[in-house]
Amino acid sequence: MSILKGIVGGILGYLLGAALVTSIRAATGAEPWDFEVATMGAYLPTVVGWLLGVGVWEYWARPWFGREAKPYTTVGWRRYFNFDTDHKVIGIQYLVSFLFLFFLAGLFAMVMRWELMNPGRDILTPSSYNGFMSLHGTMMVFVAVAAIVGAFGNYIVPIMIGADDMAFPKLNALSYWLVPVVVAFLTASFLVGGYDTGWTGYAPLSVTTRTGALFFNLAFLTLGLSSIVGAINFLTTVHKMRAPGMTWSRLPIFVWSIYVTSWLSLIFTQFIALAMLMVVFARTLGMAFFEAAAGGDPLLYQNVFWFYSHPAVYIMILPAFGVTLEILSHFSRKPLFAYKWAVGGMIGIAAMSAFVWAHHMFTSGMPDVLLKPFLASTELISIPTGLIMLSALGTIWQGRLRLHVPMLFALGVVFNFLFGGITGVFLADAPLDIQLHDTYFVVAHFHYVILGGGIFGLFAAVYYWFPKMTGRMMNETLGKVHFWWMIIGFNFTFMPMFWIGMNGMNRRISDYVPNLGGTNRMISLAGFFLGMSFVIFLWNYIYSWWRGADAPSNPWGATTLEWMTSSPPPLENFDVIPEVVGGPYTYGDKSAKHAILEPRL
Amino acid sequence: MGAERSDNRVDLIIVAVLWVALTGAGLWWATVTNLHPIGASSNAVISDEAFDLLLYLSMPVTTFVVVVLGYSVLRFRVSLDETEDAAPVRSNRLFIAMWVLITVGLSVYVIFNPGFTGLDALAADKNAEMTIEVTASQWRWDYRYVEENIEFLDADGLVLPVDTRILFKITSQDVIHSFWVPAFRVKKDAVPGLITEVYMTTTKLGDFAQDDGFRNQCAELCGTGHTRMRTTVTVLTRVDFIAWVDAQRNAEVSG
Amino acid sequence: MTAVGHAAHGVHEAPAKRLGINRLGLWFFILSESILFVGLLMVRFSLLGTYIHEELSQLIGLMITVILLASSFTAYQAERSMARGDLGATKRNLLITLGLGTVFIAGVAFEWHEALEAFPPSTVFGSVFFTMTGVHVFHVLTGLVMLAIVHRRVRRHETTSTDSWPVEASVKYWHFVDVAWVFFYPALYLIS
Amino acid sequence: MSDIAATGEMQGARRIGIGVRVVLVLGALTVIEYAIAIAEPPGQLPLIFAIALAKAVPILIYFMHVNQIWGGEHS
Repeated sequence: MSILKGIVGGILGYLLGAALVTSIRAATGAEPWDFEVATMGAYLPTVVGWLLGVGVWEYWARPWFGREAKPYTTVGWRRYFNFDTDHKVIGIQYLVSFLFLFFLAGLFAMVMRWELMNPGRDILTPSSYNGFMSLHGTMMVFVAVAAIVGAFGNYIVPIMIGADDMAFPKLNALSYWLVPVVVAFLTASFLVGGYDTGWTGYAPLSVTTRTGALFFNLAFLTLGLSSIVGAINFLTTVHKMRAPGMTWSRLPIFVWSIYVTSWLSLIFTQFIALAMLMVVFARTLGMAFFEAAAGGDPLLYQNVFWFYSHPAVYIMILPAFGVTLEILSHFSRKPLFAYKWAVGGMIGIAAMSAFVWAHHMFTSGMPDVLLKPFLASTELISIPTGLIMLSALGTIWQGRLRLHVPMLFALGVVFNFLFGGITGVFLADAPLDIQLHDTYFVVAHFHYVILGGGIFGLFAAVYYWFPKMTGRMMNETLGKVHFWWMIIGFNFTFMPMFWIGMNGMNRRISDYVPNLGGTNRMISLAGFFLGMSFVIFLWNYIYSWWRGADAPSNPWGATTLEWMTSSPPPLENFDVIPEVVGGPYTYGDKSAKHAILEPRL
Repeated sequence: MGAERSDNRVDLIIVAVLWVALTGAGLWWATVTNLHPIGASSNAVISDEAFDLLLYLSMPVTTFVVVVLGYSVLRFRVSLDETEDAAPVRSNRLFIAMWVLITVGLSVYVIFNPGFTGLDALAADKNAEMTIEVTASQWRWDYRYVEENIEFLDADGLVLPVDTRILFKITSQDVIHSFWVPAFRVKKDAVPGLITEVYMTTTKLGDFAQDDGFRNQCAELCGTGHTRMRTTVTVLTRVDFIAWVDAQRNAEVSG
Repeated sequence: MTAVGHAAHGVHEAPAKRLGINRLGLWFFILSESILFVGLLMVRFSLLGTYIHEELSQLIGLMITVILLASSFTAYQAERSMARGDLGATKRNLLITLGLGTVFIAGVAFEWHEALEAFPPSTVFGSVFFTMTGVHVFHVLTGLVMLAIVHRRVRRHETTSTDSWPVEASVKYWHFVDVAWVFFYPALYLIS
Repeated sequence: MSDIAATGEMQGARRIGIGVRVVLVLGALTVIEYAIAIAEPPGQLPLIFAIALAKAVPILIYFMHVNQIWGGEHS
């Protein structure tokens, strides 16, 4: 019901904003109606209208105007379709929304691989290929940026630190309810003919190309807003909501990863907002930021864009590292190896990520004197990244490994990321990057990092925390089939891409030289194979949620706080406030305890 | 405890042996396999050597992780309902120190070689015998041979003499494109309002029919026609090239 | 740290703890927003160096700067009156702040009107000028909306001196908008 | 709520409150800033931004109570 009100609010907002802009244009003597200008002017009213309608007004804003806020009366499954401030509801809202987006974007990848199966044109025009490619990239980037943080950061972090909710539950709901706006704008871009700029949306192309690009820019802007609001919430939560005794050195590594990621979001997301604003203004108001003829700088966009988007890569991968290390420790039944080095590695990655952005621009025509510094900083970032690997390997060495499904996925992250990371060293080498830049070598590299690392991490987290979130177990056998199917499909799809990239296949093309046909067909078939693995997952996920075996409160025998409460946890998470008395990984030491949960006076 | 110790030693020895063996096999594979497509310029040598060096350096790192990962999974796995814990080893100074030293050493080393050495080598010789102005636009390539004073608009091919130092001056008329010839390992963006420069020396004869690395392909997404924005590249002997230039001039005069 | 009793969902903490949480969150928000302004400054210097269009009105620039600084003072006075429990003075100071903020926006609007002729958005200086002032004015507007809501609440005694967070928050935000202008003013008007 | 009193700004009955002092300093710095812009001395750019920083600091400290972040908060 509230969604319906939100839609009405959004439409009213749009009409109001568009009418305002149009009448201003009429008053100044310009051609009154311009779709893009009207949409730009209506952006804010639309978003505000949607948010007010969907629940901000009823549950939140009424007291500002001296009225009573509506109480949360919705119960059962309807809560998930309602403006709800419970972090556990919001976590599940995030998870389901982004899994949906992931599968949609995955379907687009299947369409692209179909087209690329043979040289020449098969099913898509070059223009529609660009459309699918751009949407696939954009959606997947959004998934990678927000899925783990949104779903498990929200659901698990407060429980892990012994809090009863996030620091700002209403803001938390707000940051989730911006996500449907993102999806709506992406859908709108599709309806007006798509856009052909890729997820990077380089100006000046994004300024001159079709209307769809405007919606892409607004969607990215909205996601940025959502990330920033979320980051403020996570940072405040970790600083202020920790249970008594939960010192910084007792934080589970997953909490650390979300904390560090949130710093990155807080600082750098403003740059994507800026980049998107500049493009929107260039499109609608004719601003000259990127127009060389008027004295603007076409490279400005890339600098601002990558100043966000390189740190964003770490926003995507750090939570997956956190999940991986967390799981490796619990399923090796061994404390996390070199905990402080792993935390230091995460902080190091975050700190250094501000100084590497121009390695995306080695061939861009930026001044030659900048090549060496950016080459150096980029190679150096492999040192803190290596510390994560160190911790992972040290943890499993001499452990007692129980290869449950989450553990398999965590090991998969280590294996896949190894190749993603190593090939990053190749790409950071500027003399070599000249050849490899914008080829499938890069495509393979970032799929190894983001799909092989980030999304494998997402699935590890889904399998690991599913019992906690739903109170039901997932089917172990189907999970194992899914894992092996997915990792085999994944490696057969993306490993050959390194080779075709080196051999002259560039990115974002719908056709290629005939000589690469054989390998491309093999990649496509492996890609379809990879795609099918998710059918098993979906079945397992839906069926287990519906009919799975009941989950005990601690099915894995893990030691962190979220396993010390029921599955799923009650409202406010704990019946008594836990008191933390030791580190999070107390394996191998019978006398050690992480937390005490006793009723206190 | 004593038993665990000796176990550890056996594990370490097995891992070390596997690591050396796998690294050896990997290095052998890397030396006998040619991963590179045809390279027909001085820049190609620098680029390919950088790749090979990085491949050799990364081989022991990769195999180390794979061996430790694989060995741990096979050797240390227990049944799923096992609940006993492992020995709580939280740290190992020697291992951490070695790891940090080696990763720092390797990272710093690759900055200088092949990084800085490669960049210096690419920028070493700025005396071009020939200048070609490349202009990109949606979706075509225009070439102007400065010394020869001939111009090809919406060209269907780029023709070059062999063993010649060439300077490409690249620009764009609308959006950002990228001048890329795979066989030359040359890629530079064509940016409106900016002239970007690339120096390279042709080293091999060849043409698109013989090897598709001889093509000038746009490498930066530039809109609908991006995929098709390519022309062939032909490298002729110097004599043939002069004859070709004369033929073009005559054609221009008669046309 | 004392154990905090569980009240209804959404009302978790002792007021003092809640205040600390709110403050930290607001500071994180301010930090994040300030990065947007830093980014705009970076864009400005990277595109224009120290160039300033000669038709930019120094007089208006100085006037709106002084007005905004003065409004920060009255906002401060409002917060102080609130702490003393003097609701009358609080309302008065909030009202003056609102007035000064409105004058600031009027000043920018007048300047925009002039600027449209001298350096329209289709020039690089115009792009930078309109975007910087536009983003800033947007923040001023949101600040005014917040202050107006708070003023109404104080007037209706819905915000009291024992729960003055709404006043504190809106005033802090208002100061932040002022600080942003402290850097924008020289970057837009004074260097060259 | 007495956090402002507790930060020491209202100690005693000062004739000129801290707020007035801050705003006077801000005004003076603005005048200096403007004068520098007209005089255009060498090193003008860093000088002007140093003054901008000098304006921002008192606002942050005395108006926004930035020290609350580092535990200077009172209840």
